[in-house]
Amino acid sequence: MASFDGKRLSGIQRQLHSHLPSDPALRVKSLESLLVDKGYLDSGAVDAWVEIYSEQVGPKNGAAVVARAWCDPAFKARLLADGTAAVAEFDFVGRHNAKIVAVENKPEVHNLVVCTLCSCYPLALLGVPPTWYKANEYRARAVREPRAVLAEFCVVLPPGVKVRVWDSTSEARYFVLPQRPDGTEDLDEAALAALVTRNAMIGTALVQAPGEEKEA
Amino acid sequence: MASFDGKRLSGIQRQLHSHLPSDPALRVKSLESLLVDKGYLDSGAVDAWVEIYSEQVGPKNGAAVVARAWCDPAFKARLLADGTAAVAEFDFVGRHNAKIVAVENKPEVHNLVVCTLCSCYPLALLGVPPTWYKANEYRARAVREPRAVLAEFCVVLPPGVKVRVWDSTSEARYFVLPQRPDGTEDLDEAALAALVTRNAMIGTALVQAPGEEKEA
Amino acid sequence: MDGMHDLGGAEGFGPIDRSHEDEPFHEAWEGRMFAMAAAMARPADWTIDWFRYARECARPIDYMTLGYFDQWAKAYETLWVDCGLLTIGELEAGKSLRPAQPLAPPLRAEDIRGKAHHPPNPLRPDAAKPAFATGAAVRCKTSGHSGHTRLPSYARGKPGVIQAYYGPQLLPDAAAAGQERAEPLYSVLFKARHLWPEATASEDEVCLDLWESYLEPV
Amino acid sequence: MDGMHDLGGAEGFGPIDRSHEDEPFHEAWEGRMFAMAAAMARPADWTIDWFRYARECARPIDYMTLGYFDQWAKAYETLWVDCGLLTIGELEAGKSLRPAQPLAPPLRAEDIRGKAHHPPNPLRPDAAKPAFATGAAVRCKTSGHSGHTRLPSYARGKPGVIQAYYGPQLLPDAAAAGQERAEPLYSVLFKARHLWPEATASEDEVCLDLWESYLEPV
Repeated sequence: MASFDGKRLSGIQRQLHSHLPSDPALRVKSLESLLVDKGYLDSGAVDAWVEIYSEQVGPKNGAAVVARAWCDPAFKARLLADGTAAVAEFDFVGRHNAKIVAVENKPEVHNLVVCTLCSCYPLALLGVPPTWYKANEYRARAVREPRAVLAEFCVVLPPGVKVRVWDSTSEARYFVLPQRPDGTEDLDEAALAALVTRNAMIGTALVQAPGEEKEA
Repeated sequence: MASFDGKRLSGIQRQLHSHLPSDPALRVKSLESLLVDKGYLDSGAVDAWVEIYSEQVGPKNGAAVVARAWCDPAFKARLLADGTAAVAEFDFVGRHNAKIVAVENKPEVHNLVVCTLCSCYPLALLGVPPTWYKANEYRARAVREPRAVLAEFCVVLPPGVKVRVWDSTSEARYFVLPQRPDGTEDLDEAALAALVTRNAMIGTALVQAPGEEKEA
Repeated sequence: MDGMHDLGGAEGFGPIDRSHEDEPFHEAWEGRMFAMAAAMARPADWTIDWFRYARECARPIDYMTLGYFDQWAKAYETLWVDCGLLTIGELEAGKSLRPAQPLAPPLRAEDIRGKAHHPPNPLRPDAAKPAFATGAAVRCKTSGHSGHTRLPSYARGKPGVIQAYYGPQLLPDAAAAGQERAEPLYSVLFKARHLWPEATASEDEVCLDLWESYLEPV
Repeated sequence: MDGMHDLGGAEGFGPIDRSHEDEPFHEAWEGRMFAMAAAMARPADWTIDWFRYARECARPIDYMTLGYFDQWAKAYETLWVDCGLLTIGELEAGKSLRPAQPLAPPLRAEDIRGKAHHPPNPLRPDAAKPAFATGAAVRCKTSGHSGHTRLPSYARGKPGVIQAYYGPQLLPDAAAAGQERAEPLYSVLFKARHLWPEATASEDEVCLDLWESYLEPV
């Protein structure tokens, strides 16, 4: 039974600090051995998770959703009305979230996603978050000075564009539906998906047409 | 001219971090050499400050004030009415504070001093603060769970005694006038001063009569 | 909990380090830790909010200095020691020194490959009716509490507007305390100028998902 | 500034380490740094509040991990680089590489031994009249600002009572911004139960010194 007692947790954290090695590689190895030895964990399952999150699940999932929304107005309408159901039309493996919300960039509004309290992120659509998304710097600054953050990602918005920051405080997971760039009228869904970067779906990049200068 | 620009200060701090050695002993030595070389500092003056704060200025100053207040009701009245003027009756060397406030422990109230925002402390009365006074743990906890902090210092207050915490947010410097212990009626001012510890004047100890169990 | 984790709006942080932009894991142990968290058997009373609370209860210095998956490792070690699945002695030894607790069998590779996994669903559609209508003006409560909560300090006492109703969801404050209680959940829109003293001329906005008990009518 | 330094009431901190209880300085360089801060010549626009602000502008990770006098060293290096007394290159070299700025001569040993020193006096007895009487009920402003301030976050929005009037003192917010402005300063008493959500049954109290512009009548 869990204690549900924060002071007890803090006390255990301090005990662990004085008893266990500080090298996380050593500690994680020891933890895995112990969990397997206890019968709480199957190492083959760990291999499988690492494999699918290294190879199968990643930003290409989200890019496929974005490209379809650009090509198929009915799908886009479903996506904006109920992101969870629309994403379920794809057969993504890995961990799904209970609620997915797509937020649409428009000429007058640019969306940016953050989790100030921890690291909530649409795993099934974008894979494992980049280190910077989980870093204290991004978490502290994105809600307070989003334009300074965007400038570091070389995103400078035209005057009159409002920034709307989504702080992921519940189990809803936000991702940005970027604006389709001009000059992509002739591209098919697969070619469009290839333009959509992870950062564009977090909101720290715009989608560039082929041949346009890349984000820094 | 100072910039009075916090973002500029933060930027300089980051530059210093990438350019200077992390060992503070090395860095402080280099800073002293440079300040002397520039003519901004006299090393003999540094020696003199170290000497007086190691030998002359310390809790014995505060203890002398407390003992006098216990022995001389008129002085005690002056001390509580205007701590700055009353302390000026002593010839303390070192750095003086613009305003000194003595807060009196009574049977129904125990006082505790902290500086949550930095490390403000009555230097002329108590000398250099102990490391724990400047530590994040004390600063964070003293205002929120003073009784848990006091318990760590083995101070357990009788029921019905209220704790009053003084957070030193201005240039006023607080120190605690402890209760005179029972059984000290026969002691003179010097003998009483010998009982008064630094922690008793911060509020993390009570004054013990001779022969009583010492604080842990 | 008023802890180090509550970083939204904290000032003094510098440029964002993007030197490890693209690898999902920089070192093999990070991937192992990420995967262990998903694959290990868990006691029936485990919740995601209890895990988050364990991260928040880290030593403040660890929260500020350790790598992300290193913090996960510490949080899971802490949770499993807390409920008696493991002991600190066993963690030191890296092997079992006493009988295991009876748990449901852990996932196998074949349960994972090629499949979608759905963590416990926090949505409770019929659990409650919303007190606030879309468009309603609200204000966040001024105080948090010492347990786990998802009302960030930067929003406390601040006025916003209900922009969407998400239906009832389990309240993290209760879930992290071992209770199952659902409450109406809203998407609430705040003007940046109401959150940040320097943003007086800004048209920017911040949206938070907030449970009904975090809000008061204005 | 909403920075790491604003620690009052932060949760998750453990026992207080008293292993260095009694030495004023544990290592010689700490004493040198303490003394240098007192003895060095300073530009005319230096203030104690500008120094405090420099400490607050440390890298957050430094604020949480470095020793106290190490932080002083960094703050002073930063201040002297900011105003051009020194360069980073000179700090690296440990010697002067360009002409010094004209400052008043620094203190000598004979100025210090056996004497009392009085730092610049922040009291300005005739600068203003108090708006609040002793016993008046007040509430702290809800927001701080991005500069230096001495209104801790834990008191923002909270109700208290004026218990003493200290006369006008220089406002730290202004002093750290290069301005000299005095304001009435009060000792304000807060009930612990109004500050801390878990202290509902407490009779304990917290007193803060607060300037008039930090307060509103209730």
